[in-house]
Amino acid sequence: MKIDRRSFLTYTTALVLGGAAGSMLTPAPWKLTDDVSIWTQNWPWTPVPEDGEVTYKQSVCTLCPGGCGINVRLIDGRPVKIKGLEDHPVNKGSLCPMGISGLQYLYGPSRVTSPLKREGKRGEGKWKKVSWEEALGAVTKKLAELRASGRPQSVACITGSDQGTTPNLIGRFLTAYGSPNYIRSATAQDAIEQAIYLTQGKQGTPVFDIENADFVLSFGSGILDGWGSAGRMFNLYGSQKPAKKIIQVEPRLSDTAAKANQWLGINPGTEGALALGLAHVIIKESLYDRNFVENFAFGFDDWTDDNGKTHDGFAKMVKNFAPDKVSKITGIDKAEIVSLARAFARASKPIAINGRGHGAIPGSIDESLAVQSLNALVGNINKPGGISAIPDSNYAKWPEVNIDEIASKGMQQPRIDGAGSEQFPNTRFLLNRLPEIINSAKGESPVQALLVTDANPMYTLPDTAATKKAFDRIPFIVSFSPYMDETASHADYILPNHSYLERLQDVPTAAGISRQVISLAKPVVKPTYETKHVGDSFILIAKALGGFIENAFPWEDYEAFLKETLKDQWRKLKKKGIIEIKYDLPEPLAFTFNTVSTKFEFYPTARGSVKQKQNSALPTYTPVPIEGDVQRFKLVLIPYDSIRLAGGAIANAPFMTKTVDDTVLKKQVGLLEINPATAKGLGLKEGATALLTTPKGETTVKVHLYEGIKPGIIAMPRGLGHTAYSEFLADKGINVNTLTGPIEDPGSGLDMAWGIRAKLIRI
Amino acid sequence: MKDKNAKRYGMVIDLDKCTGCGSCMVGCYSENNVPFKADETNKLDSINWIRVYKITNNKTYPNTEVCYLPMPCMQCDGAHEGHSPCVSVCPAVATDYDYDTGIVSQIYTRCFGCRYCMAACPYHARKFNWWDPVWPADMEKYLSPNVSPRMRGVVEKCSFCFHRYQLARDKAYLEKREELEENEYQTACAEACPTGAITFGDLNNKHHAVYKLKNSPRAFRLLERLNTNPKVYYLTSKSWVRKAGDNYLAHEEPTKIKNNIKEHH
Amino acid sequence: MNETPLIPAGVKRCSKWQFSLWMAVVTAVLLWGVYAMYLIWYKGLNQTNMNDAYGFALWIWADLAVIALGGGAFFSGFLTYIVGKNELKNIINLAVVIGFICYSSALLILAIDIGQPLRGWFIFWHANVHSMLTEVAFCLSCYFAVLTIEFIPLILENPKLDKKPFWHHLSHNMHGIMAIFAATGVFLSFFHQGSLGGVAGVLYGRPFAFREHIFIWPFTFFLFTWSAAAYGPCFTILVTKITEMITRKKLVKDSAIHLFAKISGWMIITYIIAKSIDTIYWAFVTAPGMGFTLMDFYASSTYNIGLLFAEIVICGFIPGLILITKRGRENSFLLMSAIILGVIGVSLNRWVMVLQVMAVPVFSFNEWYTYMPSWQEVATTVLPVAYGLIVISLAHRYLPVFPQEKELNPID
Amino acid sequence: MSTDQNQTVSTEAATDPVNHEPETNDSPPSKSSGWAVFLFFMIGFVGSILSGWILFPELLYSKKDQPIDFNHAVHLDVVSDDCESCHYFRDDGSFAGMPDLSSCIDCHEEAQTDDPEEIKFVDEYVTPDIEVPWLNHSKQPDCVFFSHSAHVIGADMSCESCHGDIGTSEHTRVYEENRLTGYSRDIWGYSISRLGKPEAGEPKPMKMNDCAKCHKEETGHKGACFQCHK
Repeated sequence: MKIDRRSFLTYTTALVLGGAAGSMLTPAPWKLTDDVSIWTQNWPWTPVPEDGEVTYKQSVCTLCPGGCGINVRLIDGRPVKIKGLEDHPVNKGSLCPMGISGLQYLYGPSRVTSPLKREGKRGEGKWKKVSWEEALGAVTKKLAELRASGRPQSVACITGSDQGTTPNLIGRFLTAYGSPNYIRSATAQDAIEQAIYLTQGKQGTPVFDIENADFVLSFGSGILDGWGSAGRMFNLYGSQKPAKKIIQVEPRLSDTAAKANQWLGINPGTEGALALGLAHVIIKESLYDRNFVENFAFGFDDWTDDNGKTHDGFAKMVKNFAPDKVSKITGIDKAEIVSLARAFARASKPIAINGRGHGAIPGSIDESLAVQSLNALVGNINKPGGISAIPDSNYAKWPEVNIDEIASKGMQQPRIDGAGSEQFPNTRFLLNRLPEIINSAKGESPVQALLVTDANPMYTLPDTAATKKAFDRIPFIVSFSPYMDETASHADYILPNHSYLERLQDVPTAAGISRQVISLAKPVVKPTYETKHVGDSFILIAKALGGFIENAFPWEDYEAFLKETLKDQWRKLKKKGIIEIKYDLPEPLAFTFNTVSTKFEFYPTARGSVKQKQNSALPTYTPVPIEGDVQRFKLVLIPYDSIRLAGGAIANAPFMTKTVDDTVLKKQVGLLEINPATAKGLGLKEGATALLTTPKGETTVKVHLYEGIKPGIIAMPRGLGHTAYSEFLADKGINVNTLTGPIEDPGSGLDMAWGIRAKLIRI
Repeated sequence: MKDKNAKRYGMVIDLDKCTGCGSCMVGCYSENNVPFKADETNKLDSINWIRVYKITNNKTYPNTEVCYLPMPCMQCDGAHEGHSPCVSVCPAVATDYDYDTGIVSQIYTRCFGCRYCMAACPYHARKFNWWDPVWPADMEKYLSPNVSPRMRGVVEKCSFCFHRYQLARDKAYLEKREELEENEYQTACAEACPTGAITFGDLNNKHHAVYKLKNSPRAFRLLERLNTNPKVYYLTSKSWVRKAGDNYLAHEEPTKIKNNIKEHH
Repeated sequence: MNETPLIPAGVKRCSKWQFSLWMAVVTAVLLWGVYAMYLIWYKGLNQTNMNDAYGFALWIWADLAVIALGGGAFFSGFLTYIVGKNELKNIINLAVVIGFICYSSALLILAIDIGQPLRGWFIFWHANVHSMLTEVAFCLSCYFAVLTIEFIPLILENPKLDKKPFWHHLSHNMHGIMAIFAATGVFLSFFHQGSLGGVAGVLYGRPFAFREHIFIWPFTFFLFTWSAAAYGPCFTILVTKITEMITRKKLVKDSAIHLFAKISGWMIITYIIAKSIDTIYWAFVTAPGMGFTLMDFYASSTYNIGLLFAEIVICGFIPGLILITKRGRENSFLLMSAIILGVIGVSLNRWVMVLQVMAVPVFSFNEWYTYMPSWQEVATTVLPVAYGLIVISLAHRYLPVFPQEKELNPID
Repeated sequence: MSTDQNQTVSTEAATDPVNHEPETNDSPPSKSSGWAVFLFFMIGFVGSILSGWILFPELLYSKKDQPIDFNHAVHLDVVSDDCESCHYFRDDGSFAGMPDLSSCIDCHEEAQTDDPEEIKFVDEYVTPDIEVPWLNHSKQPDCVFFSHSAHVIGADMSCESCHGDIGTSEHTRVYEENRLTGYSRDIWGYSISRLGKPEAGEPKPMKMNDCAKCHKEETGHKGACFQCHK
């Protein structure tokens, strides 16, 4: 057998053919075909979750102040699902999308996984991982320096809440350190609290007993868009009797407006006028609660003060708000106003509430007072189904702080934000004023070191550019955020807190609920990363600072502090997760008030400074001026809130962003809502790109034509346009705060802006 | 194949109660290991087992009305039970009709991604895995072992949280019970809905809430005229919503249209 | 290498260099397609612009279209071997080559189109007999095997192979039994052409696609088979004419062409009448029963009523009438116009039965769905065209595809 | 190659190719003889059959030992007389599967014998509190929901009916893993051809066909997909 090239080919072919034929008679090709397909069913890059034993842990959601109970499902200790806690008094099992997305706040690319020190320029995103010792040491050193130079008051701390032990621990720290500048982010709750204080003389958490009301008149409150404790509001809506009526007054057909029995499209910012107009009709037609008004209220009729000077009463003042006039101001039909007033007054338990959208912006005090007056007219104060206030939780007990001389001097300095000053005596925190004060300060910034926890002012404050400018003037910024948010990304040091599912925290009653409930948020999982409870960080800093400050913190850690704070209630709270302090309405004394007149004050005498300026403390309606020249900016931009977008300190989880409609966000561009008639005038079609300009800034948007918005008004959601976090959130749409600015309420100093003038040009 | 004890699980969604909050979607994502991408704004490549549509009555301001319409898989029975639009077209039996529960399955490891079922489904309930699923930065840790994550190249859809039925059955076996209680098997969306707009149960069981609700005068189903015979019912008190749920000629009134398909029992 | 022995006897072919250049150009296009195919297999179907609303798109259209165009193979086989139109033997070789190209392309496209190519065999192993797609896959594969068998004798007629007694005898014997394969192919084709029509027609959730049924088969089942038989020959004739144009030779006698064209014409006319009846019944009975008017389906600017007019009148009645009249089909301009319109018509029909089905919104509150293929989809759709050109070029160069070539082009 | 006007012309006699009887003498003499071709064919044929049946299974599976050579017989004898004392059902009806350390620790806080495997178990796992990474021969793919309670309680099946006589084994078996799929060989079954039945006492193959076959026999139908898939 001679082998040359040709026969070699032939033999090889024969060999291969024989091999092929033979292999067909073996399992190999068939098994391989099957196994290859099984390989595709088991690709190593597609995860296989580990199975194990199912357990549940109960806790409280602290992603917002709502305080809803959660039930976390775990597999071998690994949390896999969050649902509402069925028997929690706040939410009764209902939970908002953010709460359900909770596990995406536990893991994910936005988490800060260890202490970080800034390397590059601020906001550049260059960080160096440092040890806790180094990070705490650096902060301690800076704080010690400022104290040594006699300026402890130049340290400010911005927090998300002033209720509960963690904020109190931080407050205690600042007191011992010597700074009065504990600044809490403001919400609509501040304005409502102040209105309740001015009318009822009560300092406390407002209660809206919607559970027992049968007619809810909402002046723009997004009760189904995330206002209050979202879980509670949804649960109420779902379980309400059909007899309950919801009337939504709002320029835009929001989710709440869509579900309301009636939607009244109003000119934005004129809600106060409507409230007074309704009062006009109610008084004119004598539909008000005579018993309450005559026996338990002050300032309804004209009255004479100690000096013999006669003042107009509320009834006289609202004579100026006849339906005709109010119709012109609000854009609501006269007949609608009259019939609404009658329906409200004739309902057995009507309640009027305010605070636009989620309640991110406090709004004008006059407006809140007008709404409170409306509630008083129907006598629905301190009654089931009405409005009241419960005292701030006072369960926290700890030893007095002894402070040294430096601290004492520092504490005597006026607050940088002007809250509590003669100008704004009834306001406790004015974060909105801070950027302007820092920016206009001559010489160095009054804030030399800023500590930020549970807040993201670089994102949430209106006029982002001014905020950034102010922050750039602060030499030292420390963030305690567990996430790389906008403020954290502009900090010098990040001392990451545990995420909410990893940390222990007491959660006091949320606004609106008529029961005093203290819940305990318990860690459902051990900390995943090198993070530290913010309370522990402060205790460690205090100990490192030494002296009186150290002495103010005799506790080993936050848990010890919490235990001692709660004393005998600790065991019960730890066991049950909730303590409920029964808050019984003082029935026989329901209509006693702590005001000067001991009555409900239609004429809020405590409104000192305003009285001098306006000659009357009555909540009259003066249009809230908004920024921008009418000629140049023909449209009005209003921010709106959506339950699918978190506009606050904690941003959207990827799951929430995934639910956002393509009429709100398309690729990376945000959509602006505009009435088709207005759009037509501007030559804009659905999805068209346009340049949106306001006095504060400009941005490129797409337009979404929506019949549910008043012509001439354009709306954009809060919660988009993040610049930090991760690719799942950053650079999507525009942060509406970059286009708006704060407007100071002359009475309270709080931000009362509801919109801004704008123009839209097709590009 | 059909057992005399067979169930016909179904859902009743009260559109008057739905506020469009999206909790059902998020509840579903977290229950069913639904992946997410950086950009989910193209709703045609975004995996949603239940999607809430926002529909309007097309009237001008201020007479505009909005209704939210959550749409899971309708688990269609078809003209005769088991003849769901998608089941009959799947060339590889990757989707089948379970006669014991009335649930239309989707088996990701059998599916080879021809997408014929997607073409067949008028509700767009079926979603394709155009991408490999990725859970970044430890997010894999929150995945549930009760639902297998899907690989790229296959179709997925709402399963009425069938794994919960499996788990509930496990418990029933242990306790030597034949039947499940109504609350033992509930879908994640029904559980997540904070206003209780979604009711789930056995449509054939007189004691289940869905039985009564589906016979409400407010009840209707989507695209009934196509004879898909869905097991998801909707309740509305608004005539325009009912009309938007199907197609009608100019002279037709929804309530007067007789359906030639009767639901199965 | 001297390739003379490879070239059939008595015919002229272009120079090796000319041929190589042509092949290089086409191969470049082919490689572009292969690269796109690689991307799709490696990275997945996210490389396409398909989406959840367009699960079926360009590729499924291409599949349906090439199979309809390849329908000349089974129909010419039917006419030649079963009806006995011997004249068509002069064109049947080309019909078989085109069929082979079309069916292999269809299989390749299907392999690209599925999300999990490595599980593709499930369609056979785990077959669901109720699915039209299962029927398509089985018949397509079987008929492709038949076409391969029909192609083999032609390959064996290559002079070099023909010299070997084994291959020669094999070829000879295969010719003998070709009628059986042709008959099998015809049988298979009737089914799978129909089941491709059934793919759309059974979608009762899609009012645009759904048609009434005869037993288990929707009307589209019959219309697809009919239209493939009617329009397939148009494509065979078109390819013949193009080949003649490029080679600047007459390859098939007019008598064969005219006969084929005439039969095609009568098939088109009868098909389009049936199609019209189907359309009228659908527009006035089926669709209104589901709450749709005809114009609801043509309410978009892309998919307007003009498409229906184009399909039925311009690409239906007009080519049909041209081809059934003697003067029409014997006028070369009219013949060319008719076969081109025919090819467009059947492609258009397949397009609307895939793409428009996806585009039409079923919910009153949904918009029309739009779709534009990605370059990867286009490239992989062009790939079979390049592949087809290569196969036809090679076949023409080395195989006696046109039996009448020598007679019509005697070498001096 | 001819050069006339860019045209390649075959100069051979133009005859009908079908009827032309080829002149075999013209072709170059074939140097490959028939029997040699056949021999090579058979070498390929037999070689691939042998490698497909013998070599292929060897290559397809990797072999691993269990971390501890566990003695089921001793445990069954000493601890309890049924499997469920270690492989128990949880209260929610789910099956716990492989016991974790907490089940072992009562007896094995310290080594009870001088068995080197026990000592290794105590030293390497119990003392440092590390779970034993047992290799599960019966682990089903992720897409499978297998209900032990449906089979063991519902259908009153014994453990042995699927798992074989593992309870009486004194040593652990070698774990064989399919290199492509990552699954235990037990799922497919030990016979590479899947012909024949497993010996008494051997674990049953657990591929879907095996499940379906038994379901068909026992319940009359194969069952719906969702009966066992998730």
